[in-house]
Amino acid sequence: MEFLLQPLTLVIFFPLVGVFALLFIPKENKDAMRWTTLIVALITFGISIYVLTMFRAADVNLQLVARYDWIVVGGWNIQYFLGVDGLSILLVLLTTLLTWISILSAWTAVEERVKEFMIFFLLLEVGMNGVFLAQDLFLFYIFWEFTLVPMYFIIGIWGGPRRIYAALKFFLYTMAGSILMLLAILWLGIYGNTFSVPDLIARGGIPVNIQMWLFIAFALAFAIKVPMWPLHSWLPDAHVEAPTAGSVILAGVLLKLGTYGFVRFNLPLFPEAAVSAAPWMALLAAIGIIYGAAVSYAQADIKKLVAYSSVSHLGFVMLGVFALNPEGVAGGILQMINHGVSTGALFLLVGMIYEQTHTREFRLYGGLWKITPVFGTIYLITSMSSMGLPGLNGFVGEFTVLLGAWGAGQNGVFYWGGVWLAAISALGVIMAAVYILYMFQRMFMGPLGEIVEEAKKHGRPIRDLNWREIAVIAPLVILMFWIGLYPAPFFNLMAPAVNHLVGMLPLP
Amino acid sequence: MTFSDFTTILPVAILAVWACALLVVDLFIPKDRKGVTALLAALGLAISLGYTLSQIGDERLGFSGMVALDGFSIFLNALILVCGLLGVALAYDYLKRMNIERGEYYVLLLFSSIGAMLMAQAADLIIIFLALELLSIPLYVLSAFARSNVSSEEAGLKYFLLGAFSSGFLVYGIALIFGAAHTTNLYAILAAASASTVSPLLAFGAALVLVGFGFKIAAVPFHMWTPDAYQGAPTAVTAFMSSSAKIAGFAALLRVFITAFSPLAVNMTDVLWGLSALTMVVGNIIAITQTDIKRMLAYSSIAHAGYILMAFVPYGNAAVAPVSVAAGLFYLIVYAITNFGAWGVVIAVERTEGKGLAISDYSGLAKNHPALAAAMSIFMVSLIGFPPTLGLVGKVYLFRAVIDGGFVVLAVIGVLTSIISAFYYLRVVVNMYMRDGEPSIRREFWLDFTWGALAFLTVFLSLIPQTLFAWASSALMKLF
Amino acid sequence: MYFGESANYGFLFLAPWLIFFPTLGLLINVAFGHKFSERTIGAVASLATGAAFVVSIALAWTLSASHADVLRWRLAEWIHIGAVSLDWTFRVDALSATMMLVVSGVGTLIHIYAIGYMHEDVRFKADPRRFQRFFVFLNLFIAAMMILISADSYLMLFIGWEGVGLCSFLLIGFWYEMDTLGQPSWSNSYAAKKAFVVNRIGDYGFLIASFIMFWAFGTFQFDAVFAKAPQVSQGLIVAITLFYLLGVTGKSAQIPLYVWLPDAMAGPTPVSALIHAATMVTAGVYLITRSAPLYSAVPAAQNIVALTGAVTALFAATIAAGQYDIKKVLAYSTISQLGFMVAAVGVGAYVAGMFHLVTHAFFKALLFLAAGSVILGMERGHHHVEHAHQDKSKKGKKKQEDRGEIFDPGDMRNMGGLRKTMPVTFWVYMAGTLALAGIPPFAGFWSKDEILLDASLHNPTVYWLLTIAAFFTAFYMGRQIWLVFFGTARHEAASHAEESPRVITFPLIALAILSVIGGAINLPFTGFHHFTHWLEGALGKVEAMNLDMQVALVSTALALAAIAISWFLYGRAPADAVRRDPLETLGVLFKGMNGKWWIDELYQALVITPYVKTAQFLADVIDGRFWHDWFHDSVVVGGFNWASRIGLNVYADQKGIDAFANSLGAWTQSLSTMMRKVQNGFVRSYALTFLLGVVLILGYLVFK
Amino acid sequence: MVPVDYYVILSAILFTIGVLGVLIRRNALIIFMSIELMLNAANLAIVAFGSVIESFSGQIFVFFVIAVAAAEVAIGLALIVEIFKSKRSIDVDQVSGLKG
Amino acid sequence: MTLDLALFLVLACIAVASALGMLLSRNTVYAALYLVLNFITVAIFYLLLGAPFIAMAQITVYTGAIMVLFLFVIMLLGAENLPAPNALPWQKPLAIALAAALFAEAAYLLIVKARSLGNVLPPAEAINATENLRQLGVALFQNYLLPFEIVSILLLVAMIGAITLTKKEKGARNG
Repeated sequence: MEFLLQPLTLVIFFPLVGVFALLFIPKENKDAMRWTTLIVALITFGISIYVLTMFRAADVNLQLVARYDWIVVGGWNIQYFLGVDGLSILLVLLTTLLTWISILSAWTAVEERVKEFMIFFLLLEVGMNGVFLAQDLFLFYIFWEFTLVPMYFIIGIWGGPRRIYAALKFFLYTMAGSILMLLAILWLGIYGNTFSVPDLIARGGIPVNIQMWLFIAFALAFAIKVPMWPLHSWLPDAHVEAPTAGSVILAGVLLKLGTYGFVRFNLPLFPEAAVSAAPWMALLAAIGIIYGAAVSYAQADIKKLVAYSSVSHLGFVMLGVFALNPEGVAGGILQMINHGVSTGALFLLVGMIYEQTHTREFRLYGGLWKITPVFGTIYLITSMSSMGLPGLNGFVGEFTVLLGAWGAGQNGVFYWGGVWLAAISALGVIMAAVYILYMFQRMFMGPLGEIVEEAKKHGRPIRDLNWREIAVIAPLVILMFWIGLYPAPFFNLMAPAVNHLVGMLPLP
Repeated sequence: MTFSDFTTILPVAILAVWACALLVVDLFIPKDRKGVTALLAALGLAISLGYTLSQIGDERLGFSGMVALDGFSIFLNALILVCGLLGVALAYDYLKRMNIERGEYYVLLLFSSIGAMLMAQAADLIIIFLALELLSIPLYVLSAFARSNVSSEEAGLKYFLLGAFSSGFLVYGIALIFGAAHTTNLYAILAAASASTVSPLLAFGAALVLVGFGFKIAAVPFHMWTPDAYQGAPTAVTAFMSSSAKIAGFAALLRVFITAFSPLAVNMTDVLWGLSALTMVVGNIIAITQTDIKRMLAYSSIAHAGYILMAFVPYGNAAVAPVSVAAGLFYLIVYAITNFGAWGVVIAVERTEGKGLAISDYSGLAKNHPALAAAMSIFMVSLIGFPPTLGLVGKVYLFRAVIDGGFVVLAVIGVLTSIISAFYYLRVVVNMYMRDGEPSIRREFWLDFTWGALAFLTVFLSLIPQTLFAWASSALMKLF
Repeated sequence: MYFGESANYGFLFLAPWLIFFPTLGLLINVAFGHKFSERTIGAVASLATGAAFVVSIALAWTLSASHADVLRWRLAEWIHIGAVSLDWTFRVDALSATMMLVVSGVGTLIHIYAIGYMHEDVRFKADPRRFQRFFVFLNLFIAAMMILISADSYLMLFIGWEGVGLCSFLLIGFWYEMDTLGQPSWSNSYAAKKAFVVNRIGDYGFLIASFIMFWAFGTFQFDAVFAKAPQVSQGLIVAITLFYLLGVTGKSAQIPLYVWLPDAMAGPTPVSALIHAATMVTAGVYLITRSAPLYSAVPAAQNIVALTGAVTALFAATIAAGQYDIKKVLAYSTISQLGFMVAAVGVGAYVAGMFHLVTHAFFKALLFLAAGSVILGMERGHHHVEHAHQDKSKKGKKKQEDRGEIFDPGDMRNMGGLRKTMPVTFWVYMAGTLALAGIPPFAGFWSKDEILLDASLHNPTVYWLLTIAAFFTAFYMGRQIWLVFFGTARHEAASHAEESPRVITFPLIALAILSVIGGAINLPFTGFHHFTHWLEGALGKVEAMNLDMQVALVSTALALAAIAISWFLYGRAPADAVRRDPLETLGVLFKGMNGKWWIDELYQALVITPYVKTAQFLADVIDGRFWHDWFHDSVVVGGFNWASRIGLNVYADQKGIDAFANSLGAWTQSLSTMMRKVQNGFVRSYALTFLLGVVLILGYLVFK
Repeated sequence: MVPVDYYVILSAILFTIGVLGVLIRRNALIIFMSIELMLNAANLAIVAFGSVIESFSGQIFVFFVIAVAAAEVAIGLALIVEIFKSKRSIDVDQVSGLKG
Repeated sequence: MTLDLALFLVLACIAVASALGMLLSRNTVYAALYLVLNFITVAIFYLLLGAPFIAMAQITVYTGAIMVLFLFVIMLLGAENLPAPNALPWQKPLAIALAAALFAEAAYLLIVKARSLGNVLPPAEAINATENLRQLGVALFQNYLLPFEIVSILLLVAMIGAITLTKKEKGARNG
């Protein structure tokens, strides 16, 4: 029982209660399923809040640790090892938050096979929280791979016209990346005779040339997930085809698994390799920022634009992480949260309008602000947050990231890259304005678009948000303002852990 | 012969007597009640299994060193007997449905199991050869069991011709080993081989023996019979032989190589490496374009032979060999469970006259039969090697052994081919979940029980693999 | 949240309410606006701003009462990570207090004006529900502006800096579904977007400057930065100041980033007055003044600043002289005046710059508002005319009107003789014009003269550029007066124009008074340097200067001459002047002035088109066709197909297989299809493969 | 005496001929005979190897191989007869319905 | 050249020739008869190698039983001459090449690498046929009891299998 009542165990596995409950709800009773899932997700969120209250930011060690031997036999030393620290606490909260928001957003959007949808969603939550909390590499890997399965189904069953293609592509790309990581994990397990991350970090001493290989194996897995340029080509497909709730979780949390992986594993486990890889990773990040922003601008499909903007945003995260200084890393982590909140919200909003119009083509939209003022305003706030307007969350993250990157460039962390990487990346700020404003203008400004007339003709005139939809989006909007105006609590949560992490690196 | 000799092969002996008795009893069972034969066969297997388990901890040689009783053999015998039980369970309804229900089926299945068990216990090349034949001949017959079906006959003939062909190589290989070591006893061969520098004759013989086993386990390029035989044979037979024969083949291969040929590692490691890599690559790649589920699973089974073969590659490294053999054994369990489960689902969906076997026939399964679809998904995911299934644990174990042995490139090939395998396994899932269709399936208690239980085990055991790990690791310790 | 820390002087605790009041106002209007009447909405918004004005006064009083140079109020912890240690602190010193007073004071007046203006505007544009939104945005702007000017660090300043940019975007795009003439169009929204994007380019400079600053100084806090400035290398400071200058050119519409401001006139007139004339656009000047210790440390950078301002001042003034739209003229005039201010701070005349900022806020706000009043009057007249036509011949005529040219109420060529129909507006406009033209003793004269004086002392080039600009200023203002108010009505609407209601004229009059006497705060006579001394608290000791007759005479004479010339060209026969502008005789010069020197076109060709092309190229060709299609389909799949066709003569057939064919899958599929061919069903051939395996293994043993 | 090598070489020749028979003949019966030849060749090798030592083990092994061959023949011929019944031919190339 | 060697070579030539005859004869019956000849030759080799028991078994089981069974089946099915069309044109050349390679490798490994494998012991020492046979029988039923049992089961299984495969089913397909 002690095992089951660990708060972190509960955060991860409580959704399974919902899964079991759902199995016994008859197929026809869709509302009961929705409510069950929502309540379970809300309770999980509550548990994560409870975890937050137990969390002491000043402590750099893992907290609320649950550690039991799992497979300790025949040369194996695998533990059920959970723990939370400043690097992961926010991401856990983000996951539990976005899960119930997504479920609420799928209330009317998913009418077919509701039971399976909800089951997959809860399973996905299990996997995501598991990834953030697992401190044993093997356990981590299991959760990591496991997240693919429900997402695969969510895209493949409830997605758009090319869903099967997108789902397969998603699955294969991410699997292709992570499976090499498995080998690296096994190598580490053999090397250290343990899979426990803290123990491996404490042990250290991996020869540098091997570190390089391991770093690459891990980085490949994470970079595909992030996705870093040029490994991003699965993302637009997956986003465009995924159902709204899927896109939200995909953008909001799943991509963070990759960036989180860099922070959690690549930096402390392979410090020398991380330091020598920093300029290259930063270069890829910078290219991603610019490339993603430019390509976003040329999209005709709203979701694709947002998807490519993720490439750009996550470039910022990566840039921050590989700045290898507290500003950059903390900014990167905060930017993960920000991206989850903002892009998650954008996908939610796009989903809300898509539900009414069934098209995502810009050219059919226009002047929506006039008929949907609330929607327009929230969309505006979200867009601004996404493009990093000061006062909203996006800015705080981007600024600290760029600040960190500039410092890294000045202090030689980027070697040949210098401050140029930061300077070029900062251009992304301008380019973000270009594509975000383009999107906002095309959808909400200008004369009324064709789609408005069309909707009217079909007897379904476009309506403004209803209360459920506002409830779905409100927490995210509140977060945007909160992080934007008063980010101190967020930084304070992670600062000691980040400082500790950066302190381990053999910086030049 | 002493009683002690006899007890070393007690489960085998019991099963042999039971099989002979069943042959007679079957004559008195009316044609429409052959289910009784099935139950009796299962009873025999169960009794034998009971005795097998009672032998745990026992460890000796028997019949002048011709058979060995040790953790390894007990482990594998138990596994083979479980496979036999599952084979009976799957056949029970299937034969009736396909109108090929005859008592000989179960008798032959028992005899084949006897052969398989003897392979696990054999410590002499003669026994290995004879056991292999005893394993194979019933399988030839079983493959052609649906005589009304041309494919079944074709499967039987091809399997037989190529099987006999490979036997020729095996015998020749044994002949050369005999020529080099002047004995057929594995331990004596080891002594002879270690005494001097490696005789090329011995290496030549070992290579041919490897070829013979390679045929049995369907390693590329000795795999060509597999897809045809698996597709043509009645599905219940395919399920049985894809597990049982493979387990037996690996059992013998392991014992021969580790007991007798460890000094040959310098020659054989590269060969095994190549076989393993080739098998993984070819099996997985050809599987991609299959449209028939049985054929697809056949190639999948080839590919898995490649994965298991990986465990053999570091066999000459004394420090790693225990781990790698344990990994191989563990994967055999994983493979047996998952594979039987998948075939169980295939049997549930199959209809008479070869309908219901295309992968497209699985469209819409999830909507109408969610449990079956979920089970199949679990099996497919496990075959890919994804959490939370045994497949992942098994593969991880294998890769670890391989990395431990220093064969990182092989491990990389292993993981890359796993990605390729995701293509075709997921196609089944895609059809079940993401396409519409109206498949009709067969519900029957033992069938449902089989796939249901196996699906459960596939997930459940992956969460607590400790016990299985412990078994697998202890199973090999006794070998040395 | 963390409150307190600084000792509390007087009303200092009210500092956060500079922001909270407008925020409160906007929240109330957001939440309940749809239930309120227009008057209530307007009252709430105006009161919120008015309250901020009161707070500003209280803070200014507290500042002077405390005899401290700077007062700080720490509201909350902000970012503490790594080397960054930043709080949200309010800074009250002479400089910020001045800005607070101007922003909230002028802001309040404009709010009041806007109640009347928007009441009519929303009706002309047929969407009365948007009234509420306007005041929400306006309050938001005030809040953002207050963040900007009350900031105690560059980073907090930047928050307001971009915040006002957003408000500018929202308000320029207020009538987002139409163009300035009320016709359905994308043009207003384009203008809004342009403003934001161009500002972002400036913000890029701001960001980079901040990064350099942080890693050079280790802080963003003003005083800490200034204190450390002497220890930091010149090169870094030059870089910082120049990058800030880029930000300034964006926000304060200087060359090369001024292009957004003329388009910004798409916003309703109160917006033009408040944001795009009086307050927001002066933020750049404020920034430079705020950074005075940095700029003063690097003369090279100062020169560039001064030249930028001076060239802009002249350049924009020439364009203003060639415009026909009443607001466009004022817009270019604003750019030009901002150039004066930037030039002033560039030559180190921070007080003069700030002084001009204040007076300019008065008279330019006045001019814009009055111009708005003119436009409203024209629209009323147009409305009247239309009604009359409709009454006369029901439908027929109306259709004709529609088919005819669309009426532009802002086009000066349609006006004329308005002084009779709109007397109040005329008089206040005159006051504003004289102030802008720099005719003594109007406010503009004093401030401009101080700038010219400083320039003449420090940088002759700048001085002459500014003086010529001043000449043009007087000229285009004269031109405007003659065309708008004198002569006879050139359009039916002008003859039926009506004076605006009191809610509009009251702020006009108030501002007119300020425009007339506003110069009194800092007269160039010993004992009257109030403003200079006031700012000394923030800027350190400043040498107060007295009137230099030479400079004053030259500028005044030039201004008068310019007005005279404008009378000669436009005042004598305005109708002719409209048919063919007398300046057209200048040929290409006039075309340039009228066509804004084709800068927009230049940017279009040099920046925008290439960017769009690049983006499309990246998206379609690189990402789509290269990564997505070509790399996967052609190289991998096609290459393989080719190889297999040539080498093995098998054709990869992918039909009947799930269509995930354009990724790696296709490649392995083709491979698979090929390998399947080996599995040909012939048992002999299987045996052959088998033998091949044996031979290979034995071969390995042979060659081992 | 004749060296064992000679016998082994002979057996290798016979084995190869057997292999070749399996590969190039289409008649199922002859293929089958070729397989018997392969086994026979192996037997010859075993006996030859066995002749250098004082043991029967080789001979006994050969005895078992012969028995197994008999068993295989029984099954094989039964299969061939069955196939003949449906295909009316003993050409193995006719038996190629399963492929891919 | 000793007499032994000459005898060996002559017999070897017959063995190879008969094997090739089987390989190449178009007629199935001839092929079977060539194989019989080959088996008999091999039986003589067994005698030469001092294994009379195996020689007898070879003659009785192989030549007597198995080949008769073959001939019986040939008669049953008709000695079919297969038509020429060949679906696998490259099969034969490849097969010959590979077989040649196989032989070459085998020869290399057996002769060159393994060097001398020793000489056949003179049969004189084991000439006592009855004693030989008795010892063999004892070995068979003592040391080799298990394989013997397995073989018996194997033969039983083969019998069951053959019956299962050929037994006429009631209601089964015609033919």
